[in-house]
Parts: sequence; structure tokens; C-alpha cells
Amino acid sequence: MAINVLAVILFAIISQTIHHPTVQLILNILIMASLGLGLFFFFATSVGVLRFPDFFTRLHAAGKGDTLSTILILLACSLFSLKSAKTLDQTTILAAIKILLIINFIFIGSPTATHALIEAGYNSEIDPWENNATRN
Amino acid sequence: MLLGIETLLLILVLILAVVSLWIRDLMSSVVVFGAYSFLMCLIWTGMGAVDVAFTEAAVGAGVSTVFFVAVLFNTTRRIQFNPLDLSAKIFSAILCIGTGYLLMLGLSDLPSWGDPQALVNTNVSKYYIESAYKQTKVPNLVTAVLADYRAFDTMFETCVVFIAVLGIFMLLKKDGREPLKETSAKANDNLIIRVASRFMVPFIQLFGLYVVAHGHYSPGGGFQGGVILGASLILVAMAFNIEFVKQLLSIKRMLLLAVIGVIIFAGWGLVPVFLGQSFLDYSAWAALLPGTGEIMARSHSMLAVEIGVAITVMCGMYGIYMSLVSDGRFDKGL
Amino acid sequence: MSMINQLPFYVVGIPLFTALIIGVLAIVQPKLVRLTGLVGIISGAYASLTLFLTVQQSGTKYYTFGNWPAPYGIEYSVDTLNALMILLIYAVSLLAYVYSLRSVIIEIPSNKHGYYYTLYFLLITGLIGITITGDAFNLYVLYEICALSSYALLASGGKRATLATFYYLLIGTVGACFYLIGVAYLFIKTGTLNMGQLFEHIPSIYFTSSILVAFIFINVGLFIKMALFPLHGWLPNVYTKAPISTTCLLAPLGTKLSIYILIRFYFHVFGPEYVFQVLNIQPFMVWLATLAIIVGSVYAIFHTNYRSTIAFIIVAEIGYIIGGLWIGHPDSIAASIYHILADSLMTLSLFMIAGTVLFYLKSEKTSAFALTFRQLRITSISLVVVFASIVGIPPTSGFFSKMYLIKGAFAMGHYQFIVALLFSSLASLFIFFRLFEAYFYSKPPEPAPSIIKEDRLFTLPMIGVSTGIILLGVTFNYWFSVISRIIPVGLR
Amino acid sequence: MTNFTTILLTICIPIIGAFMIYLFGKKPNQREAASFATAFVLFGCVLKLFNPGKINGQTLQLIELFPGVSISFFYDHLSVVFAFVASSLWIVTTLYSIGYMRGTNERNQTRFYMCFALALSATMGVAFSANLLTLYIFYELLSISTYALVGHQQNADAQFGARKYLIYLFGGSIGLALPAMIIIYQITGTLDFNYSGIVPAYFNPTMLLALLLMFLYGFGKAGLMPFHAWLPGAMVAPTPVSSLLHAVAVVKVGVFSIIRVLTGIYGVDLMQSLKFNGVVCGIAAFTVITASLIALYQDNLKRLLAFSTIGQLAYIIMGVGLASSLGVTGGILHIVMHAFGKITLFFCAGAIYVTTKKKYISEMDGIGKQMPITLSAFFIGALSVTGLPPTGGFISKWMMLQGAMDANLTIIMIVYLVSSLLNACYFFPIIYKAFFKDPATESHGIKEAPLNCLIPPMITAACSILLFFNYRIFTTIIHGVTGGL
Repeated sequence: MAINVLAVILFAIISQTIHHPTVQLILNILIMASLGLGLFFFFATSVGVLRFPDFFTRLHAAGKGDTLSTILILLACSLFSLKSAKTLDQTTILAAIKILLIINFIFIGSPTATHALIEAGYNSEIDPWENNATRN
Repeated sequence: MLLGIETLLLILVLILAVVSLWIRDLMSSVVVFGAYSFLMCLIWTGMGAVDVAFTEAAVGAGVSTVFFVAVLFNTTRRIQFNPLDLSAKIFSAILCIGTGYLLMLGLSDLPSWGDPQALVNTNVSKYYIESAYKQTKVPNLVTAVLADYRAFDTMFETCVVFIAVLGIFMLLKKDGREPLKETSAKANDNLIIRVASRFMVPFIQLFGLYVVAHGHYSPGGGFQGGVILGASLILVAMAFNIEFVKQLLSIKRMLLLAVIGVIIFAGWGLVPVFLGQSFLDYSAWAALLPGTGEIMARSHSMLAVEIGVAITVMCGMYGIYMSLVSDGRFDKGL
Repeated sequence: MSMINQLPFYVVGIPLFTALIIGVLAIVQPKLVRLTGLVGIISGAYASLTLFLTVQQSGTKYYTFGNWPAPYGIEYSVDTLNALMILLIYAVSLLAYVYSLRSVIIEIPSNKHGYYYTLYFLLITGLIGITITGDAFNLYVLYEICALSSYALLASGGKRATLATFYYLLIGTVGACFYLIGVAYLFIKTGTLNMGQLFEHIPSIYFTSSILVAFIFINVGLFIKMALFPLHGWLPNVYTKAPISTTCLLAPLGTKLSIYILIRFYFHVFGPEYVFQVLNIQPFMVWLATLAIIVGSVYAIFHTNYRSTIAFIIVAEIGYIIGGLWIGHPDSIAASIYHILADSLMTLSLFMIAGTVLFYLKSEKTSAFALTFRQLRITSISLVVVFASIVGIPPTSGFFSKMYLIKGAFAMGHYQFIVALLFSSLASLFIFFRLFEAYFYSKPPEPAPSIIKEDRLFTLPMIGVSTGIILLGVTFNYWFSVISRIIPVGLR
Repeated sequence: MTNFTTILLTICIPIIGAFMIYLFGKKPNQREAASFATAFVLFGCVLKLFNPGKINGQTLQLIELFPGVSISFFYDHLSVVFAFVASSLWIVTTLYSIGYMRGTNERNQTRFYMCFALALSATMGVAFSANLLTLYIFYELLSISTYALVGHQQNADAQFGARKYLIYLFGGSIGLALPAMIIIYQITGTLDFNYSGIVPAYFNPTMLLALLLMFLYGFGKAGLMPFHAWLPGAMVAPTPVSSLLHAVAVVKVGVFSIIRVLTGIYGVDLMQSLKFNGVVCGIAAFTVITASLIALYQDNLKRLLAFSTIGQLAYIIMGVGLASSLGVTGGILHIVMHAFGKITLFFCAGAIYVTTKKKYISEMDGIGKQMPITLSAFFIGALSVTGLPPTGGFISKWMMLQGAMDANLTIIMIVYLVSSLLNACYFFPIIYKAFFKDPATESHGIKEAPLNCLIPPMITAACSILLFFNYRIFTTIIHGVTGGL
């Protein structure tokens, strides 16, 4: 919940000072950074899913990696929509805040889903990997 | 839409389609099919048909994957697939190649994409573009055409959803004559999932209602909103168990609501007939709704009609899920 | 708008709202279901009769929904052809409904009757919607309603019916999809979905390939749904296993509707010049129809199970109608349209007989018919009448349509079609006498079987259909004059 | 009461009679009385029409079935003669069948009499129909009603006989006659009979020939050679059936329809100009010769009579085929003569079967001594069929011979003579064996057939002799037809 408050304050500051060149510059850097990190984490997740030996480890990678990278990319999108909006009226801010809501939704939903998958795997007795066994 | 992405998506969709047919394990082919629907949704957005993309995402990717999984619980997971003998293979190959060739042949002299002189853009669609907003005050053209100009079609589409629900319900409902076989699914009582879903469901339903109400201004409408509402009920059914959900909305009430949804739509169109106008002519409602001109009467009735659709679709998705998952017994199941 | 020009809506609206009311009553007050159904179907039939008469006097009636002008909204145009078909649909569904009041109690578990009748009336709405609509896409939507409700109704007959209906579902969906692709191509080229406007735009693009592809797709799609010869595999399988109360409604009308759509597209969308002059596939199509008749009759002979024999007779009768249509002579086209009327009544009567024999004597083998002639009075009379009509004995309607088919075929020099017609009449004669000889030359079983008093709800529709078959025949002149007004001037 | 109401009456009376027979189903005597009464009333009506003055050409249109063709009736010379023969012999046959049925105590006799009455109503319908469609309709009804009679015994060989009957007649009529009729309707637009023929001469001759052959073999009841097998097969029926129907009503309907087609549809002059009468006479001649040859070595008496009927029918067709006025008159007269002759022979065969249960000629040595009256009636009948002086058969054959001479078709003359010789060859050995051989098993004393199996053959035998002397009653009427040539 704290992050949301922070984000809303951040958006309020940005919306006031949007036209100042330096703020434009910072926004650009921020968007590029979050996009880059997001894509990097996506890449890491897919490598993890492919490389990890068994069911649980793969899910560990998929669960965490997915959530973080989606949040980062969505953050970038909301900032970008703020930056590129021609007239900064109420609707564009509303659009950015909606993307924040989506971020919240994924923040809650994605880990729960991963937890459900792992619990189901655990209940159906998939044996975890020991260090010398072959991949399964 | 960058050309590159379009072709990339089309190729990916093709691969996914072939893979989902090729895999022998049904569960994974269902997952691949879900992915296929998501990509189709991206292609629709690329082509600018956002409403269709929304529906494809909600129905194609979301709900039908859930239905497939529910069905898999009551049928086998592995395909017992006796390979076709050679003649059947050749025959179907010829059939597919023939249809493909015919489709290609037809393409050769179609008008190019969006070219202004082609009849397809000058004939009916130009009229809609120019006069839809003037006549119905509804910025989202798709909903205007859907709910007013061709409302008769949409009414029958809602009937199709209703028939689907009723058909599945009637066919699967056990009438006590056949012996009941034990279903493999057992309700889960995982606390974390329950808490998370109990937290999320209200927001989902709120979003569903928003989509229904907001159909006039942004992509969405009765159908997509109904699916989201139905999905929320299914989420509750999955998180808790069927008994819990049945207290929320019993099967009899579900069927009743499904019919009432269609009756709202058809009834709304019938009133103008009593007032002497033609069926589904919303301007007749101007007389009944206080203080609305003919044009505003149209947009309000479109909303009413969308609500009817949403109710039927919500009960439809929920009903189908309940029938499939409990194989017609409505007592235990996922 | 006065009552008269609301008629096109009433004809569709009444069964739709009956279905919805029955849907509510099925849950709230199941006892009232049958009564509402009866009231609905009778008022609908009355509306269709007045519609037919008004169309006869004052020509085509138009009705726009949401009073948007034609190409922008959906428009109904009711001329003699669809007024006639609607009258046929109501006649058949009224009789099938009365028959189903008793047969549903026997076949369908009691807690599902309400749902069964809701789907029943939605099917009727779909059937009528298809016949009356003047909009190509609206026709597809109603086709979906028909298809879906018929899948549900057909599959409600137990395990084997469900599997057979699954195959029908697969093939039926392919057919409907082909039809939609065809309409899509037409839409892309002409920008409109209204049949009237399509008719104006199409002549300008006669020689483009997309019109040819659209024609092929629509044709093949409809051939699948009407079970024409090479694509008829699903029909016998489904109609032998499905419950009788459904087949009584679906068998007579299901396949005939697709033929009606074909006629509507040939005459009022593509135009007869395109169909008969631009594409010269007439000999091929007449040969296809001839094959359909011969294969249908041969299979009908080799099957001993009564319902599969009828199914193949239907396949042969479809060959009659398509052959008559494609011969192109005004007599044979009028005869094929007349044969749609005659054949629906015949199929309805055949399935009612199958029903009573199945319910009372519990078997469908030819030996069961030995007992039918001894015990079930009305059933044997209607069996004689219906087979007289199939064979083509004069007073019945089968004779007249066959006569005019042969007349048209001879005028256009399709002799193989005449040979096929005669072969199928003799085949059906053989089938009837196989049943009759089982009775006439068999020793009566020892305890002389008592006459079974058939239920009034079975005998009433049966007598109705048999008199219908004979009446349709005797008043052939009137129907012939009505139908010959349908044939566009180009072919007359 | 105008002539048209009498025509409609002739068709409706047998139906009412059949209904009455059904009502009295349980009480045999009333049933027989009802059957008798119907026969008499029918004969009365036909008699009313039977004077030449009244015959005129107008037609009565009942229902207009489709444009240009309706169910319509009229009566001309040919129909009156045929109706007279059929209705008069029905009275005699009813009397005979009462004796026969009681003698062999057959089962479900009510159905027998009902079908008999329906068959007669259909025959009247054919006689008085004014166009080919009405004729075809009543032709089909006749086949249906007689099917039940042929399969009356309901045992295995009755089934086989009835099935053959069905295949030949329905196969022929639906397979050949129906399309031919429709094609004629397509070419000419109407199906009404008129003497100058309605088929346009310019139509290509091969098609017309094909249509002619379709009609000849379509109307299978006439029993032309390759399509004759149903007639011997139908002998499995009880004798009254084979006597009235298979000697008089059914087979004559076939011949009647063919004459209607030849004179009404084609017209005599078209026949001559396109040389079709040569074709017709050829087929008929072939049938006459082969039928008579097969009849030579038949052992079953009824099968022998069946083959001789096939031969005699071919005579009539040959007569009409000659297209000369005397030939046609002789042909139509032969319908009458052969009817009386052949019915006597069948009555006697039935009487022999009733009394001695003998079917085969080889067993009939010396039967003349036991049943003198029956066998003498048999003798007169045989004379009439072979065409020897004291009986009417002679006159009709004589006229046909003269007709052949007028049309100077010498081959036909030879065929006539040879076949009459053959007729004699297969009839007289029976009579010789019956009277001059002593019976194999010793059975002394006269054991005649029951009375009402005896009177009908005597009546018909007497009639055939009577006809020899005053055949003019018929010829004056027939001249109406041939007058037109």
C-alpha cells in the first residue's frame, strides 16, 4: 500500500512540473531504465524456466521473474503515457493511475497463482531434485 | 501497426495452432490454445478492432481455457487417438488444400486494405461513421452498430448464449437414472488462495460493471462485462467449493436470470411495438422515459439492452462452468 | 404501424417470446409449459396464415427493425416464396408439437421437459427467422440458433444420440462456417449485407474470382447442411438415434431450410443469369442430383431398420429437389419448390409412424410392421398414404411433383434424371411392399393380437398429415399458380 | 338423369356395394345378396348407355388437376362395349363365386367380395375415362385392388404369384407408362383422346416409336410377350378371380388402354404414315405364335387357359393394329367373343376343381363321363375361343381375317390361320381325353359340380352361341368407332 501512496505523490509532482526540461530528461531516463530492467528480468525468467532442473525450481523462477518484470514495464508505460500526453488534463492522469491499479492487481494475483501451482505440485507428490539426479 | 509485428504475430499464431493440435497431452494443448487466443487478441488490436480484441481476450483466452480444464477433470487427460488410416488422411489433406486454394483464389481481387474508393468503405460503413454519433449520441461506433442498428442480430446472439447454457445444462444434468461415477476433483481449502481471491473478487466485479456501463464510450459492453462478472463467480467457485458458490447464486436462479437477461433485451425492443413503432425502435422510449429526446432515448435503451446481455452472459459462463465441472450433479467438483 | 404490417415481426416474435416465457415457466411453474406452447404455436400459425394471404393480395411486404432504412438496419422482405415456406414451417411444427406432447413424456426424463420445450420453440424461431430474413448475416445468426438448439434437442436422447449429434455438430459447424466465409467475401466486394442491395451490386462484378469463390463456399456450406449426396453422411446416423419428438420437427424442416436458402441466393442474390448462364455447371449438378437419388434409394433398400430407411429416402428426396432446381426449366423449378412442401409432410408422417411403432411395439424391424398392420389402425392407414405419395400414386402430392419434374427434365433433355426418378419410385414401392408382405403373408400370432387403441395425441396429427398430403395433391393447380409467380422472369 | 350421372353412377355403385358388403361382413347371405344387387344395378346403368343413338362426344370434367389436364369422363362406342361385357359377366361371376367359395370354403370371403367390387369400379373408370391421366389413375387403382385378390390364399406360392404380379404391373406402369404419358403431355400440352390423334406428325419418329413401345409394354396388363409372365403366375388366385379378372376385366383393361393409345393418342392415319402398325402387328403376331406354342405342352389346366388368353389378347391388338375398318371392328368384337368363351372355360376348370380337386389335364381322363354338363360347356367355350362356326368367336376371327386381307398383310393372315390351328391343337386333346378315354380310377355315377357352379358356365356357353346369330347388336355400335376410319 505504501508504494501506491509514493507513486501517487510522484505523479502529482510530475504533473505540476512536466514542462520543465530537466524533469523531461529525468522521466526519459526513468522510463528507459525501468524498461531495460523489465526486459532483462523477462529474459532471466525465460532462461531460468529453461535451465532449471525440476518443477519447483522452474516455478520459482517463473513466479518471481514474471511479476517483477511486468510491474517494471507497466511502470514505464504509465510514465511514458504521462510524458507523451500533449495536454496534461485529468484524463491522462487517470489513465496513468489505472495502469498503477493494474500493477497492484498483478502484484497480488501473480504470486498467489504461483503458490497455487506449487501447492498442487506438492500435493501430487512431485519429488524435488537432488544434486546428482538427472533432470526431470 | 508495424508490418513486422503483424507478420510475426501471424506466424506465431500459426505455430501455436499447429502445436496445440499436435500435442498428445490434452492439458498442455489447452494451455497452448489459451496462448493462441491471447495472440489472436493482439492481432485484433493491431487491426484496430479493439472491442473484438477485448472479447477474444475475455472469452477466448480466459473463460474457455477454464471450461476446457473443467472438462478435462471429468474426461481422460491422455488422447486415446487411433491414428487415421491413409485414405482418411489423403481425403482430409485434399479437403484442406482445396479450401485453402479457394480462399487464396478469392483474395486475388479483393480491394486493398482500407482503400477509400472500395465499396466496402463507401457503402454502409460510411453512413455509420458519419451519422452514428448524430443519431445516437454514442461515441463508440461499434456499440452503436451492435446495440441499435443491428440490435436484432445481438438479441439473437444473446439467445445463442442462452441456448448454450440451457443445452449443456440439460444434457449433463443427471436425472438419477444412470449410476453416478466418482469425480476425481476435490475441493481445495488452501487459505492463501482463499484470502487472495476474496480480496480480488470485488475489484473484478467492479471492473466488470464498469465495462458494462462504459460500453458507450470505451471498448467493452454487455458481452465483455458479463464475461468478467461470470469469471469472478468462477474464481470464487474455484477458490472455495461449489456448495459455497451455490449459496451465492443457486442453479435454478442462474437459469432464471439467464432467461430474464434475454427477456430484458427482447422486452425492451417489444415495448415500441406496443407503442405502434417497429420492433427494437428505441426512439419510441422517448415517450416513456421522462425528459429524454429521441436521440437520448436511443443511447439510454442501448445501456438497458447491454445490461440484459451482461446478465445473460454472466449466468451463462457461470452455468456452463458449474455443469461442466460437476458433470451435471452440482454437488462436488473443482 | 397497423397490425397488418407488423405481421413479419409477429411471425418471428411469437415463437421467440413463447420460448422465453416457457424458459421462465420451466423453473417457476412447470405445469403451464405445455399450455403456453400450444397457445404460442396456434397464434403463430394464425399470423403466418394472414401473412401468406396478405402477401398474395398486396405483394412483397417490407419490415425494418428499429426503423433504420434498408441497408443500414436489418430488413425483412416477405414475398410469396418465404410466406409459403413460413406457412409450411408452422403447419409442420404445429403437428409435430401436438405429437410431441405425448412422445416427450415417453422419451425425455420429466424434470427436463420445460428446458426441452424452451429449446423446441427457439428452434422454431430460428427456422422461421431464416426463412423470413432479408439480411445475409442475420440469416447466419439464426442459422446458429437453429443449429445449436437442434444439437441440444437431438443429443437429449441418451448416450448414442449424443455421439451421433457430436459428428453432426462438427460437420454442421463446418457448413455454417463455409456459408459465413461466402457471405464475408460478398460483403468485402459489395459493402452491404442486405440481400436486395447485394442483388443490385453483384451483376457489376460477375466475372471476378471472389464472386465465384463466394458462390462455391455458400453452395458447399448449404450442401453440407442439406445432406446432398456426397456430404450426407451425418443424416442417417443422427436421425436413427435421436429422440422421435425432435426428429419429427427437425427432419422435415432442417434440410428443406437449406434448400430454401439456396433458392433465395440463386434467384434473389446471385440472380438466375449468373447461376444458369455464367457458370455452366448445370450438367454436373443434375448428375450430382441423379447420383443422390440413386444412392439414396439403393441404401434405403439395403437397410432393414425402419428409421435408417427413411433417412435414406430423405437423402433421395433432396436429390429430387436439387435436380429439379438445377434443370432450370420453369416446370421443374416449380415442381421442386412444390416438392419441398410435399416432402416435408411426407417426412413428418414417416417419422410419426416410426414413433408410434416404436412406442407401442418397441421395435423397428420389418417384423414389427406385421403387427402394426394388425394392431395399429391409424398408423397403418397413414403408412399406406405416405408411401403412396413417395411412390407417386395419383391422388397424393408426390405424384404431381414427380410428374412435373419429369416434364421439365424431358424438356431440357436430362434423361438420366428421369431414369433416376423412376428407379427411386420403384425402390420405395419395393420398401413398402416388403413391409406389407411381412403382414399379409405371415401367420397371425397365436393369441390373436388385440387392436391397440392409439393415443389421441398421436392419431390426430397423423390424420392431419395424411389429409394434408392428399389435399396438397388435389389442390395442385392452386399451388402451381402460386409458385410459378416466384420464378424470376429470366427463367420463365 | 343425364348420361354423365349414369357414368359417375357406374363408378360409384361398386364402391357403395363394397361398403355394403363390408357392413354385412358377418352375415354371408346378406353379403352375397348385396354383391348380387350391386352387379345388377351396375348392369342396369350400363344398359341405359348401351344404345347407339345416345353416344356423343362431349366430356364431363370433374376436377382440374393441372393446367390442360383434368379428371374427365366421356363415353364412346369402345367404352360402352367394354363396360357392357365387364358388368354383364360380373353378375354371372358373382353367382359362380358364391358356389366356388362355399365349395372350397375359403377364408375371409368379405375381403374377397370387397376387392372384387373395387376392381369392377376401377374397370368402369378405365372404360369411361376421357384422357390418358384418368385412365392411368384407374389403371393403378385396378392393380392395387386386384393385388389383394391374387394373393388371397396368403400362402407361400400366393405370395410369389402376387409379388410377380406386382413387379410386372407396377414396374411396367410406373417405369414405362408414366414417363411416356408425361412426355406426351410435355409435347402436346394435353392428354385428351380424339380420333385424329394428338401427337404432332413432325415430332421425330424415333422418339414416337420409343414412346409407342413404352406404352405397349407399359400397360403390362395386355400381356404382350416379354411382359406376360405375371398372367400364368396369377393363376394361383381362386378361380372366380382368374375367370372374371384374368380373362375379362384386368387383361381387357390392358388391351383397352393400348387401343385408346393407338386410336386416341396416335391416331390411325399417323400409325399408317409412320409404318407403326407394322411394328404393332409384328409384336402381336410374335406373342400369338409363342403363346399358342407354350400352351401346347401345359399340363395345369388353368395355366393352359392363361397362355391361350395371352394369345387371344394379341389377336385383338393385331386386329386393331391392322388399321383397316374391318380389322378394328373384328378386334373389338373379339373382346366380346373371347370374354364369353374364355369365362366359360375358366368356370368349367373351377367346377372340375371344386368337385374332383383335379388341376392337371393328365388326371382328367374320362371326366366327361362323370361331369357331362360341365365338359360340354367346356367344349362350346373351346369352340368359341378357337373360332369355329356355331360360336361367336368365329365371326370376330372372320372379320379380322378380312381386315388383314383389306390391308393386304398376307403374313398376318397366315398368322391368324396358324394360330387358330394351334388353338385347336391344345383344346381338343383335352376334350377327347375327357369323353373317349375311360377314367384311370374306377368312379361310377354322375358326380356333377354344385348347382351354382354349373349354371354360370351354361349361361355363358349359351350366350356365346347366341352371339353367333345376332352379333349385329355390337357391330352397329362398333361401327361408330370404325366409321371414322
